[in-house]
Amino acid sequence: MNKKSLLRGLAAVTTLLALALAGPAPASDEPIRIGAFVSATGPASFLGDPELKTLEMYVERINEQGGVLGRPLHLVHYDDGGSASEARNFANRLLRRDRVDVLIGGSTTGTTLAAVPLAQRARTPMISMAGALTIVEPVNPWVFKTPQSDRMAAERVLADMQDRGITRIGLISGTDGFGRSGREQTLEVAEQFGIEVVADQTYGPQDTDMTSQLTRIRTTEGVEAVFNFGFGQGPAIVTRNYAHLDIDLPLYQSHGVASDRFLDLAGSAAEGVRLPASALLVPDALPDEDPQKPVVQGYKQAYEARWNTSVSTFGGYAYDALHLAVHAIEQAGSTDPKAIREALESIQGFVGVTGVFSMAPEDHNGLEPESFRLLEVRDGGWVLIH
Amino acid sequence: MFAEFLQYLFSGVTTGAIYALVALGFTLVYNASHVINFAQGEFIMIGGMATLSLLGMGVPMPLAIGLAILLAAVLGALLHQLAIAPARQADVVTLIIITIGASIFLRGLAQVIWGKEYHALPSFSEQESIEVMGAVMYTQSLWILGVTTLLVLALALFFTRTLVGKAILATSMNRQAARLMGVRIQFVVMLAFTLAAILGAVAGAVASPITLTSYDIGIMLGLKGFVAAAIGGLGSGVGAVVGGLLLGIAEAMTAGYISSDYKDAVAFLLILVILLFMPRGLFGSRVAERV
Amino acid sequence: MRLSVPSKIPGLPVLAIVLLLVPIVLNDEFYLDIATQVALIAATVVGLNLLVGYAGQVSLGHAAFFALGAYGSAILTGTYGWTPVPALLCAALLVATLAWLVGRPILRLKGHYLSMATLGLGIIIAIIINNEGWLTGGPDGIPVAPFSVMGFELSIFDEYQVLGMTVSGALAWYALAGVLLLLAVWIAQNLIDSPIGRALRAVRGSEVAARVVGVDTSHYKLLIFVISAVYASLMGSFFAHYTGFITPQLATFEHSIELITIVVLGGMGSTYGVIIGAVLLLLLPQLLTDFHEYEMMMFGLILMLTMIFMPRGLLPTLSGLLQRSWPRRVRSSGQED
Amino acid sequence: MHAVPSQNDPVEPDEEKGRRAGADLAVLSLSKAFGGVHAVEDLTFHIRAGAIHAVIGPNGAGKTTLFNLITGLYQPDRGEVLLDGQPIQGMAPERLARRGMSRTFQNLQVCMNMSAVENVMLGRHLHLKRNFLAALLRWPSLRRSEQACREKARELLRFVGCEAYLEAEASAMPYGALKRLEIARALATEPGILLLDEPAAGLNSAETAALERLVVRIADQGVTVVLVEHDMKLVMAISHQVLVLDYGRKLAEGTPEEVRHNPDVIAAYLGG
Repeated sequence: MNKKSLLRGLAAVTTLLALALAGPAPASDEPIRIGAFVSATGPASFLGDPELKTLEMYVERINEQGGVLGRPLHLVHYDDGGSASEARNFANRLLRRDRVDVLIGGSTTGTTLAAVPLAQRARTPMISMAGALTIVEPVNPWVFKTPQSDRMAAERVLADMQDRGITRIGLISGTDGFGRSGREQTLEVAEQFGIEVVADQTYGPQDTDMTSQLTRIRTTEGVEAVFNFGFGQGPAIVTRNYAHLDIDLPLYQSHGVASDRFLDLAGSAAEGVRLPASALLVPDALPDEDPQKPVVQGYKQAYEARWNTSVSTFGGYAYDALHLAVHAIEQAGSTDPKAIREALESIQGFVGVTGVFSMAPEDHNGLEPESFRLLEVRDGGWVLIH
Repeated sequence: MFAEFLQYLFSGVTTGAIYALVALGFTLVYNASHVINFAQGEFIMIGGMATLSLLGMGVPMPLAIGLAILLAAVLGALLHQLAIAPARQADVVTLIIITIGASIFLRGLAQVIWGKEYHALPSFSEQESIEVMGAVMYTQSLWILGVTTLLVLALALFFTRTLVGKAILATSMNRQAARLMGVRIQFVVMLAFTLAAILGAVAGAVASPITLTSYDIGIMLGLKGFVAAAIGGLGSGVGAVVGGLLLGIAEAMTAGYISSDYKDAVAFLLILVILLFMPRGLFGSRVAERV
Repeated sequence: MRLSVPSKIPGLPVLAIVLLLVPIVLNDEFYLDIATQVALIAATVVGLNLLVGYAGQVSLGHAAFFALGAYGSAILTGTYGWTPVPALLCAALLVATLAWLVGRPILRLKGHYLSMATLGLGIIIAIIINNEGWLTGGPDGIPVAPFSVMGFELSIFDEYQVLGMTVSGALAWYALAGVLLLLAVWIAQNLIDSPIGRALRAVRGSEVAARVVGVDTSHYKLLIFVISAVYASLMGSFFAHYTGFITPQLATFEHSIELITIVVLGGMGSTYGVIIGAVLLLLLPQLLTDFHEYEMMMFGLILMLTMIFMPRGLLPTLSGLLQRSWPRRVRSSGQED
Repeated sequence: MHAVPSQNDPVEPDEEKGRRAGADLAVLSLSKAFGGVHAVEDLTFHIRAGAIHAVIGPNGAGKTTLFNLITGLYQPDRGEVLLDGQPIQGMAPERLARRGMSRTFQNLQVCMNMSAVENVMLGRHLHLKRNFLAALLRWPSLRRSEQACREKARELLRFVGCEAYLEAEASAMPYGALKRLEIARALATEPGILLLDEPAAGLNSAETAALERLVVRIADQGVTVVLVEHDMKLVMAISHQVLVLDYGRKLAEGTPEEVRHNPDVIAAYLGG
């Protein structure tokens, strides 16, 4: 070590000391409080469960690595069970009792929207893990979200159909928030891709058999492909019923099934199914120059080693939410909510699991449609196409 | 056209048979104790989930199902001994709330033990589908129908040919008289809970290859089973089966011919209409109230 | 079963004092927020208790009326630009009409068949709210404007000057909810103490006995069904304005079960009991959060144990313990049928 | 009973007939079957206004079914029931109450969720103002009428010999008192005809004696009393007329003396 660097080091230490002593900044051991409300049980546990697991795991990891700004993270989390009223109450508790610095949640559009006014009122940045466009459009200064919008998923699927020369499709969707919103977006944008939705069927989130709906789609004149917008076990049953009915048309799923669990549940019926998904499902197939490759590989490995279950896209949303928050806090250099908010808004090129985030004052999602990869199931595994 | 109709019918009969099995469980408990056991759905979940986790441990399928049924039977008996029997003097509504508490407890327990993910059981037969006159049917549907038929027959024999069965029947007709005849009511009721739990577990095991299973599958199946039992006329075994099939077929036909958005709503509307014309369900007792 | 609280105890003033004490003891916006919701739900179940606890008619679909009130207010104020008060009255009128129309055929059913029919009705309404997204916002829910009277807006996010004091919006809302609860209790008690209330209680005690002395029981069952639906509708409207965002989850079977559980837990036929039931059931999720994945188990366990050891509900069982010295109650065989 | 005129009686005048002075009841060819079993078959008889009329017969003779048919709880398959000459068969119990018919039950039908006084007050239902708004807002007129009603109910409780239970909850009362409570409730409707279903069942001899006096006093006030009873001593002591049923049919009818010596009756009772 030469003199120059020693001097520079000393200077840095002195500056730091001076800063620490002078400012009213909180003591370095005071934890940074991250509040999360997720739907860990109930009908949306498909989303909330991997989200919570991811948050718990990475808060531990970050703390093992010395925390943020030299302060540990403290995760306070509640389970809203998928209920918007509970979500509102827990968000309120996080903001008023637990006085968290950043709010992460909710898992669904409904639980998110119920909490938005509270976050706005408390002037605390909030990062949602729900899909609907309405969360960030129009932009609320305090609200951000990590998943791509459902519209992007619909566009990705419809674009691929267009490429294949498909013009008439059958749509089947769940009647839960995810499916409903996806259905609306698909119906809205289909025309731009020269595609006509000629059959439009739905199923309840707890239904156990969709052969009736699929039979109806099959008997509709001129259907060339079928698109299922839904999450949870529903799409797996749709896929099984689809193969069972021996429908010989391309089947598309949404990102709502983007998890290896779908392959387990649907089994051989899933062969040939296409869907838009984040890079998470095919980490090893990504080209080496893809900036997401190491992030995605790391997350998948860590998650599966820790929880002994396969990763899902939804856990990825939580990974991104937490890391965006941490990144913003580091950039802001403090836990001042306004500073965090501004840092979040100016994040550029942040590589996450879901995609590469570049926020802007008018874009609180920050993802490009390209963050969705198009995958196909072949031989019981995911294959990246195009 | 006909193939289409047949396809809806197959779909309806399959789900209907599952509802029927659940409804039979409700009927058994109702007969013995006049309680609507809202924890019935959880036994279906336990049947499916326990079979699955035993399979995962390498236990062969028939043994796994057997053990899952045993587990459910024990839990059913415990439910009665620990939760229902101590409160037997309580109002019927109170007992219903106890069973709701029990169902939440069991669901919570399952979630801690087995996690929250959905799972699929393999189909019982190698070949998964067969074609009948232009429509396709799951071979598992045949299993479900077969098992339902067998259980209904077994129950019928049990109630008419065995002493214990007759005791349950007597209790359902007139508690006081049964007690005077030397029937140990509490034992009979416990037996009914155990049998209902067994029925539920069997339903869970045979249905899971089609319905998939998870810790919360019991909510929906339990609700539908209760509805089926009520259309049939609470307390009637035949009614439970007919009610279950009717509900399943109504749902499938509505989804096929009217609107998939409103398939559940139409099914419930049908039930309301049935109840308005037959206030005690299709097969409910018509005996005038004693005053 | 006797009335839980002897009518000699002036329940209303006691309730008023407790309501006054809450903001003094728990001077915190989070607790006030929960207390406001508890008061609104308590008022709802005071109405439901008239039907279930006093008249003995079990409804498993009451959440639907609550949700219809909430959505009626949300849609009339949001989509059609009405002011909140006419909107909630109109919603209540619609709910009353609906309850009257469906109640007539449905209430002829007895026991579990009535439960079944109300459950079906509730589920149908829940499905409609979920599916008709163009009107209701669908499963993702719909925002609701703050409550206002004659241009004066009451928002939890504002502050108000009252007699020179600064009152937070949360406190103002709590006061409104408290007054609503007191009113709900007062009206319910008046009704119970009247010949109408006696006729209702007789429906539960012995419907045949009521009929042979000239009580038109089907008329009274319908009346109380409509009243309890209106209670639910009005409170649903206030709840919607208060929380500012509603989803179809308000109408679900699970929410109906929650309402009926509050009634049974607190004590059927005990107005103050069901208020305690509401406090307990709504606080429980907040109290159990430390159990994390064991939360659901704990909730089920507490519910079961309470009902096993206090089968008549919290308040009746506790006040029963206090009155042990009373003569032993004789259960007659006439109750069994 | 009729000494105290009821205030603001809302009973419609056209249904009021036959209430003041005991009503007379005629039953013509009445039949009712349950699942092929004839509970009451082709039964015809007449009950004179102001009389005490007993219906006796072995268990399962159809006595309670007959009561349920007369009081509108069951719908007859065939036949007519006339109250003061007006057909009333199949009419709902609550409408019959307006015409002055009231009854008690073999299996007690007391509202165990109310107090004794409230049970009797329930019987005053038709004689009270039942204005909905008044009830909701607790108007003073309503409170006054409730107070009067409570007084009346207490008076009736004393009349039937329940003076010890003026403050009691129904659920805390012994069996015998509950039977008298039912009578008080029935009397509260100011009936023209009162049907008592086994009033002495389960009572000890002292209680039965008191009951005997009570029934006579009720009849003395002009109320027609119809009585189903197993206690022959009681029946023979107070009845003006006795109707004997067997397997749903009329076996005999007449004064107690006539019935006592009827060979068919003797055969049925001894053989049965």
